[in-house]
Amino acid sequence: MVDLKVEIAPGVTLKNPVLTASGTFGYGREYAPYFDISKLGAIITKGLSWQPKIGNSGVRITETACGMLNAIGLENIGVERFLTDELPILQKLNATVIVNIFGNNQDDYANLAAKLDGIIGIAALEINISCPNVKAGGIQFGIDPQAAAKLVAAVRKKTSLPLITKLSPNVSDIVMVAKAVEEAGSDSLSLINTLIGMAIDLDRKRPVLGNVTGGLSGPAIKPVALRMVYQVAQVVSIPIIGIGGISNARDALEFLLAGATAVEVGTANFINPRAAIEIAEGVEKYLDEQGCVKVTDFIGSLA
Amino acid sequence: MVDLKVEIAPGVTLKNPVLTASGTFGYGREYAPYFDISKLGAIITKGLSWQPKIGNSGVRITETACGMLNAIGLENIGVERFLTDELPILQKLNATVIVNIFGNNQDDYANLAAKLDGIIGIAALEINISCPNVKAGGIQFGIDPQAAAKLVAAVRKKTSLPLITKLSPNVSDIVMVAKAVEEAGSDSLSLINTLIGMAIDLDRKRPVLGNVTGGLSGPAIKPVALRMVYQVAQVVSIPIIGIGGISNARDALEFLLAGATAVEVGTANFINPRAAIEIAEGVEKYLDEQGCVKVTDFIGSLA
Amino acid sequence: MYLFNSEVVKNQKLTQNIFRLRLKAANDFCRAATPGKFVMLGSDDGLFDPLLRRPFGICRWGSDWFEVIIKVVGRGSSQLSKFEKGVSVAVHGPLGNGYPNNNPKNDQKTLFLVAGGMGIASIASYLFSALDRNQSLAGTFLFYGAANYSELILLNELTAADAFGLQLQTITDDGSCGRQGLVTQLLTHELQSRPQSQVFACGPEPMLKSVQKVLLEADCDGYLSLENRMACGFGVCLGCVQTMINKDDDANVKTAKVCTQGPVFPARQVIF
Amino acid sequence: MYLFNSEVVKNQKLTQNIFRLRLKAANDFCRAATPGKFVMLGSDDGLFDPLLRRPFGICRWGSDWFEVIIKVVGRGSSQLSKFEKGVSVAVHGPLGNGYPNNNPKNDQKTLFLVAGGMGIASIASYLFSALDRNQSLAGTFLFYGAANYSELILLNELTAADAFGLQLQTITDDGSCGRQGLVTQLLTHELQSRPQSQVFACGPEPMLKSVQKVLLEADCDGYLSLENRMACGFGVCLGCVQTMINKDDDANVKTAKVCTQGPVFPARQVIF
Ligand SMILES: Cc1cc2nc3c(=O)[nH]c(=O)nc-3n(C[C@H](O)[C@H](O)[C@H](O)COP(=O)(O)OP(=O)(O)OC[C@H]3O[C@@H](n4cnc5c(N)ncnc54)[C@H](O)[C@@H]3O)c2cc1C
Ligand SMILES: Cc1cc2nc3c(=O)[nH]c(=O)nc-3n(C[C@H](O)[C@H](O)[C@H](O)COP(=O)(O)OP(=O)(O)OC[C@H]3O[C@@H](n4cnc5c(N)ncnc54)[C@H](O)[C@@H]3O)c2cc1C
Ligand SMILES: Cc1cc2nc3c(=O)[nH]c(=O)nc-3n(C[C@H](O)[C@H](O)[C@H](O)COP(=O)(O)O)c2cc1C
Ligand SMILES: Cc1cc2nc3c(=O)[nH]c(=O)nc-3n(C[C@H](O)[C@H](O)[C@H](O)COP(=O)(O)O)c2cc1C
Ligand code: FES
Ligand code: FES
Repeated sequence: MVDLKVEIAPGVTLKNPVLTASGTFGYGREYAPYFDISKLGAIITKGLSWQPKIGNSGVRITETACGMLNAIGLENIGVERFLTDELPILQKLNATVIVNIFGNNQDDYANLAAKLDGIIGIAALEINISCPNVKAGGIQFGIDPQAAAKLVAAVRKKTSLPLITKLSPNVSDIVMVAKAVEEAGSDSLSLINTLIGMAIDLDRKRPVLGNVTGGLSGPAIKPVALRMVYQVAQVVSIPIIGIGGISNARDALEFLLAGATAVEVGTANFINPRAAIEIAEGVEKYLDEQGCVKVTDFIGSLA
Repeated sequence: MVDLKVEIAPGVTLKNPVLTASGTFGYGREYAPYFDISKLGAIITKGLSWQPKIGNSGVRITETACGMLNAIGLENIGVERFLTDELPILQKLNATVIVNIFGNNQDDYANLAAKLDGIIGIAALEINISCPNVKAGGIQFGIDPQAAAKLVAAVRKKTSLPLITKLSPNVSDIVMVAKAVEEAGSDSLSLINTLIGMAIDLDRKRPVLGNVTGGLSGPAIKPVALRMVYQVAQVVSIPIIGIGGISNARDALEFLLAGATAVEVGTANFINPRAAIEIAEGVEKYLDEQGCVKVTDFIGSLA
Repeated sequence: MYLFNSEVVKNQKLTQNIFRLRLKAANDFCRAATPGKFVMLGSDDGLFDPLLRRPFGICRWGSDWFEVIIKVVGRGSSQLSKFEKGVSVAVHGPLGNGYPNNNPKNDQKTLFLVAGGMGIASIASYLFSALDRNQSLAGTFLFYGAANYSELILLNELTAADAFGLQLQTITDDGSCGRQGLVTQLLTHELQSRPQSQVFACGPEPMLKSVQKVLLEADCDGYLSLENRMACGFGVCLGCVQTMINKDDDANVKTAKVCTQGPVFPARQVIF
Repeated sequence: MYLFNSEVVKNQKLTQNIFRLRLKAANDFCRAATPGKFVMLGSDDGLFDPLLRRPFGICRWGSDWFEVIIKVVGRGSSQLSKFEKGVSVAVHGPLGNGYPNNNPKNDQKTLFLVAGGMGIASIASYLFSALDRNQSLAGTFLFYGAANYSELILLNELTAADAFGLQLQTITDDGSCGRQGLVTQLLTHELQSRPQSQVFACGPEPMLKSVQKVLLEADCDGYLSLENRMACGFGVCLGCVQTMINKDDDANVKTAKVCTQGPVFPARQVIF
């Protein structure tokens, strides 16, 4: 039996390399009827902000070729209610929990990090610096390496929790952002968030989404994600979590080969609520069949 | 009957807004057995360099979810042979011809532009500033607004042919590049070129493509292309030609709504050699049914 | 909630673009079905286009099968509509909260069912469930509107429900069957004489909006079944939310997930 | 070259994962077919996964039909292999240049046909074409290799070609049918006694490579049918190119498009 344990950040060893992507796994408990969520490497919760957010109005999702666009607008219940209503349930379900956070400015992030610091039942923070509606002086944090680094450094000061910085793919050079964030003290990186896209309702002559543009996810983006993971893996020494269109065990294994220490399953959870656990089981089966002893031997072993 | 004429650059009025994308339509004549290529708005030929290029070795194409990756490596017969062997055939076929060019540095581009200047049978030049293997001081021209502008200005000086600059989608802010290129004297813009992606052969544990990474095209990228065309159309005043995953008339019409004056059909030509003409006919039929008098009324009419 | 691969038992073409699919299901699934609940259906071919599963109302069910009625409007419905006997279909359901239990006999209330277009698939699930349990439909009215005669489906079965007491009135945009006009006209008219009735409605958003208006004007309660776009169908994508009146705080609005908190909602709560 | 939507006439399962599809075609198409040519096939469902059409050899044809043999190796072949009678399939072809005309009787030459795995589909097109035109196969040898017995297909028809003079030898990796070993062994052996023969080969690249080596060593001409990945099949994507010896300039190499200049090439020219 292959040893599936991976260390995705110093001191954060997961039982296997399959996690769930923020915003695609609710607060976790919604999946409990379908499988034992404690069997996943970790679950990453819907992006949390300080205050609850009601999200965008109008159409929020639409399907595109082998993908989907979402413009949820980061609807969430806010950190306070998460801690009182949701985290205890996740603990009862024995899930390994990583909390995804975002804010409107650097202070928001820092405050959230401080608030979550030391709370039992949180394994790490994932900082979403790639939300299209969060700007640092007109530029998204996720696009400007300096701004990203400053943000990570500020968050770093406020918490002893391991930090995973989630990168945007909508950049000219993701390697620069990755390096900046690594230097600023991020313990790991997760990539990619969604590509910015748009859909048009021809007959109504208007954008499909209430928000005009939205985030593209699903199998369509896998080649871009795989490329970025591969590129970043060549230059950083912190662990990488690969995300983007992962729909089955073979997809997940490709990301591991490219250099990801773990993966997050996103859109696939919507189509099949059991996708993440089936992927975890499939990865195990494949590596067993290959006679692989430790998944860490397999990671980054692309020729 | 709707008037389909569009002016894609000063003095370049096409009979309809459907063109073919460089690298997906050979040198044009390969399609003559399938339909009368003079019926298209224009055909854009495979990217030409000064010298013939043999392209990449190893696997050059692979399919991805609703898309394909290519790493042809810009194989082409060189400008000389194009002028002697191919252009005369295109003229005999009465095709409106736009020539796509690329080089390894600014001089290459300038020389190509000078060489093609004044040649009868060429309606315009499309400058591909987005090829991944063409760099300006380590940065691709297509990624750095200043470098892009300098290149366009240099080409502008060498030719009186209308210039269409073809933009890369692999940038943080395509609007900045578009504006810079407009100011530098480009007559129009075409977007998008391919997204950079990668595919991995799991069982062989190696990249599928000989070149490791490749350009992602096809329906998968349509939402990204549509978004970029829409964004650029809000800020530039020169015509835009939309490209990316256009597979049927409805796709083409969506790009027109978003603000494109014309569209280029790419990958779809491989699947169905008659795709471009069927799209042109479909656009006409739809606009007729809508009672649209001129396609120019429809362009940019997104609510 | 069950997740399984089912098999098409029968595919019956009802109109040019409306198909009735009967699918196999386990007893447990069928026992969990109630009128107004739905399933997410997708192809089982391993291909990614269409990507997401699509929601369809459970229209009728037996002990080991259920039926959906599919109108072809895009690529997802088109694919499903072509599945013939024996084809495997991925099923997730029964999902959501259906219509409240309503026994007109006990409540002594009139029940008005209002269906517009494909809304009939949802409304019919209430009727079929009654028929299949031999429950009387005395005091139940069905107002069923569609664009034209050829868009009216299930007419044989609905007419046969006469015997159970159902009073059926059809109406079409072009007058090709029943009266000419919109289905809400029928409701408005009958509601005048029976303001204390119960109302279940399903149909396109403009129709539901006007049903809501009629209900509010008559100060009558009622339920609307919404059909917002869904990516997941089980409450995790937040794609299907509908703005609702926040009962906790009247000044404020909240969002509700149509998939898990609905698709059937009290008409008063929905903010269109 | 023809572009049309055809219809599956028959889908015959040959092995666990190999299927023989018969498709309708117009007379013109069938007249344009020759051994070694191929078609690009795709689904006609309007969906984008799989996206590109896939190349398959035209294995046999009549006046209004043709057959392909499809081994399931990925999503494209898997989808096609499931198409039953009546399903519409998009066809583009006949494409490429097949095997050169070879009439062993006139040439007084022996013809060695070498097929590895699915290469038999291409090689068989030569044999079927001869059979269907009542042409003698005297002096024609078929060396047919596969992983094991269950991977050997068309054995009945190939054996029946005995009557036309075909000499069939099979070989398998595991010895489960015919000799144990690689198909090139058979070729090497027979070539020794008949060095002036003609050779046609189709199979996986490693096999073709070793056939080429055998031919070069014996200083014998021959033709290889390549199966490079293809996006378009008609010479416009430059995806399928194979490096070739440049006859104009021996010091240099050139590329050839397998789809339009091949898939059949003189063995001497190919650089693997
Ligand atoms: C709870 C629920 C129950 C439903 N029950 C039925 C039913 O019993 N029978 C039936 O035929 N349909 C039903 N629908 C609608 C059905 O889900 C959509 O028609 C279907 O998802 C469209 O998918 P598509 O791929 O064919 O269309 P797409 O290609 O996705 O879209 C085509 C067009 O359909 C519209 N559309 C997309 N999704 C929806 C949606 N969820 N609701 C309404 N319009 C949509 C789009 O605006 C677009 O104009 C139900 C929807 C919900 C939410
Ligand atoms: C001229 C020509 C004639 C052919 N004739 C036949 C035939 O008669 N019968 C038959 O079964 N197959 C034939 N093939 C091979 C067939 O085209 C491929 O098996 C098919 O395209 C694979 O598609 P897929 O979507 O199933 O696999 P994919 O999912 O695209 O790939 C799965 C695997 O197949 C391999 N593969 C992909 N494309 C090709 C290719 N062109 N050739 C070889 N391997 C490939 C990949 O390396 C990958 O490992 C022919 C190929 C060519 C070029
Ligand atoms: C509906 C939806 C909501 C999302 N919400 C968040 C979020 O709140 N925070 C975040 O960091 N990423 C969010 N994402 C991005 C995903 O976590 C993931 O990065 C992306 O979807 C790519 O992975 P996939 O292709 O597997 O879906 C969301 C994605 C979707 C589809
Ligand atoms: C095989 C292939 C070769 C291409 N070669 C070129 C090229 O030489 N020059 C160029 O500017 N773009 C080239 N492109 C990019 C296309 O012109 C187009 O921008 C891109 O494919 C997106 O459009 P599509 O999705 O419709 O294919 C090529 C694309 C493909 C698929
Ligand atoms: S459809 Fe996903 S939350 Fe309702
Ligand atoms: S397959 Fe496109 S050039 Fe040969």
